[in-house]
Amino acid sequence: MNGYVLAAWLSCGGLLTLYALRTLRRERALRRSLSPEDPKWR
Amino acid sequence: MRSARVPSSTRATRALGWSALAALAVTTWWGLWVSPPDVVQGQFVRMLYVHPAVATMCYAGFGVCALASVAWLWPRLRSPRWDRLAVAGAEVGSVFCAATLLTGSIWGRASWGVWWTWDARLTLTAILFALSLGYLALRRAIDNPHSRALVSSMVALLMALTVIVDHYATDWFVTLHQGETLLTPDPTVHGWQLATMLVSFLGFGLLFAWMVVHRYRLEVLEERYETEGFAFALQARRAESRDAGTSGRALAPAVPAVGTAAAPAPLRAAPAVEVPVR
Amino acid sequence: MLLSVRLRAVVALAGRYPLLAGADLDVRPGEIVVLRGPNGAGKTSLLRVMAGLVVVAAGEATVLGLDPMVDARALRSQVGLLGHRNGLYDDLTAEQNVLFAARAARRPKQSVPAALARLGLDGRLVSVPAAKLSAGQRRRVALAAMVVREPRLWLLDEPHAGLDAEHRALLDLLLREVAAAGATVVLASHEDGATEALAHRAVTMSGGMVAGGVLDEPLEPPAAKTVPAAPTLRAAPPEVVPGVAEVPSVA
Amino acid sequence: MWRDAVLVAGKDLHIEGRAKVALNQVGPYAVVVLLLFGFAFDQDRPLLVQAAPGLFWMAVLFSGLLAVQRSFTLETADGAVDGLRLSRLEPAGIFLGKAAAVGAQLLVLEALLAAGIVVLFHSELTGAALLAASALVSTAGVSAAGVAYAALSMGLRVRETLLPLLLAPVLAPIVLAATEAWRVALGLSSGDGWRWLGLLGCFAAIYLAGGVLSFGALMEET
Repeated sequence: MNGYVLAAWLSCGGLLTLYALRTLRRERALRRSLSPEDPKWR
Repeated sequence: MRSARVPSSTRATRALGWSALAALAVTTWWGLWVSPPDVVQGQFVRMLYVHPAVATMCYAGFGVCALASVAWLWPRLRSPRWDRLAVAGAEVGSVFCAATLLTGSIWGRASWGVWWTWDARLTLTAILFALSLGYLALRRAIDNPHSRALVSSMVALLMALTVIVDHYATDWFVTLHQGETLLTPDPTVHGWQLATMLVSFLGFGLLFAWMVVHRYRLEVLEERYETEGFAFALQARRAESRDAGTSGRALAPAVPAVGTAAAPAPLRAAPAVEVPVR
Repeated sequence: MLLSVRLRAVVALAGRYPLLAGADLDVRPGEIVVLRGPNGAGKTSLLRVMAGLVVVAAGEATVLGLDPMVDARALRSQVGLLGHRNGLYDDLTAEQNVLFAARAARRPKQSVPAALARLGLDGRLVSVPAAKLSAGQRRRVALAAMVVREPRLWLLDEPHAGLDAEHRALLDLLLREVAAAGATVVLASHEDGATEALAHRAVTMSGGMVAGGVLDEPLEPPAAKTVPAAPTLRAAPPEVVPGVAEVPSVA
Repeated sequence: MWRDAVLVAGKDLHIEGRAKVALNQVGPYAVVVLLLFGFAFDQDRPLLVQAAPGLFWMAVLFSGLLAVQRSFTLETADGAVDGLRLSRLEPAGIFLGKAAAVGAQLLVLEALLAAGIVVLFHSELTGAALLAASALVSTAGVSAAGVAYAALSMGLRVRETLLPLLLAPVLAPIVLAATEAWRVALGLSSGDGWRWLGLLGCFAAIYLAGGVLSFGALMEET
């Protein structure tokens, strides 16, 4: 396994995971502070 | 490689999330272990399973943003949906753009020995990344939802035009980047490598879709947060005038239904407690 | 006679903060209305909504027979707005500022000297760069720029601020003359004294809402109704007096 | 529309004539930027000659940013923007007027900077036709994009820092193409300079058309 290959995969995977988690965290934070009305995804 | 559990409320996005994870797992497994090293590039070929897919998703993101902006600008089609889709596409696109630059420069370091080359395709992606940062910064700077949507859709169109013209400009620029390996008529990639590459496109494509859906939903929630916050602020403002006790006649303020929100639901603890991280 | 301004439950936003939280107001052509109220009551926002510069988030607004949200550009060219700031170019002289305002409003250049004289700006003052003028003089140059544009709706935010007694009288005379000529004047002001004598009607604003703004006159008066005499200079037209009486003195 | 453009351009240039900001501040600033570039390359003559077009256009980009910011502080300083919004001037006319004023000032600066690179970087100005043509077209592009984005960020809270961030990537292709065209003109690189001029024309057309169509909305209060 080559160092560069690992670096590329890890950095790319890490970046995307971080962004996904950030979006989910913000979504959960918003949903908790809104009233419990069922969200209709238009 | 991705341990994120994918909680989401509706069945469809959960399915989308899990299938994205599955496809990416297969891509990782095939890409790193199963497929043979390339006769020319040796181990570096494994980056082939990340970089092109991520780059394609980057352009897909800005494509979604440009199309949604056109739809928003079209008088008949205008609706907040397009604006939310535009920002979702742009933000996810800029993340993939960052990933593209990252993997691209690592690949450059590996095969050409230098982190950054003034290669046509890299310059174009860098300009696109800078434009997207400008777009996102601009959206954060404008409060009024209507003019924010209007201004950002115009900027998005300008971005798309600039990218298209850049594309031809960079063709005359000396390019070290080897041509489209996959789309060329006789692909120089075959067997395991081709299979892994296709799976990588599938995996990152599903991930891209999943991210856009969630980012879109985040925008919907944010808008509802704004509307509820507004109703809260409206009541506070009205109380201000009643406390001042200025008017002889009782003011009969019919609470106007503002924008899309139905009558604002009863508010629990002051929403300001959980200010969303912008 | 048609109302020149009719606002019903108008809501205007600055981001999420409601500048106006349901304002109602009626103004008739030829009438001078003064808006009173504490800072932050929404007076400036109300003027800007009537000028078609601020988005009406909710409620109905009809100004000079036009809807500010639909035909804003047509409305704006008939409106004159004097905000807290004068809107002058510091490097241009008083005359050049007014000249630019005239040509921008497609008015003849010849009306510029008359407008300047009307505000007591003549002789040396005319060719002094705006930057070197005093606050009162700048105010008068801004007013001259408005005179030269001949708007049908005059919106003034604290017009008397910075003017000495002599020029306040000049301003009052100007506003009365303009109102008598059929234009509509709405001004926001803190000084009760100055505007007491001038205004036909006073309304109070607080918390983004207006008290006593609504006239019981329907928007479309039946044709048979005779056109009420144009409000004479000082004597408040009889049917308006009850409105004024209703407004309690501001604590 | 054209009459409005002439009126607005006349007004801006008149103010510039009286205040002389471009001449007294932006001009010297641009020359200092050139000097700094010179120091950065510490008298490595052949490299300086090679880099002269690029440095020239970077200096133009920076001074263009300043000229555009100056052009809109005129309007926002005392709230003259409301006057423009309430006037009968067509937004497209205002846009073309302001762009023309900024463009004129930039052309004067470019002449100054051209003298600068001849003196400081010892480059001889050959191929004058291509030089002038590409300078003219790229100045149109820079001022069009500059004025459009400045109007867009006029009402915003963070406009001083947002404008450069928004404008730099938009102007990057213009600076790139102009540099290439100048390198060909100065004989520093082979290739067809006129094709770069075509590309410059493309960008200038996009930004001018974009500005004319969208300026009404851009001037609205955000």
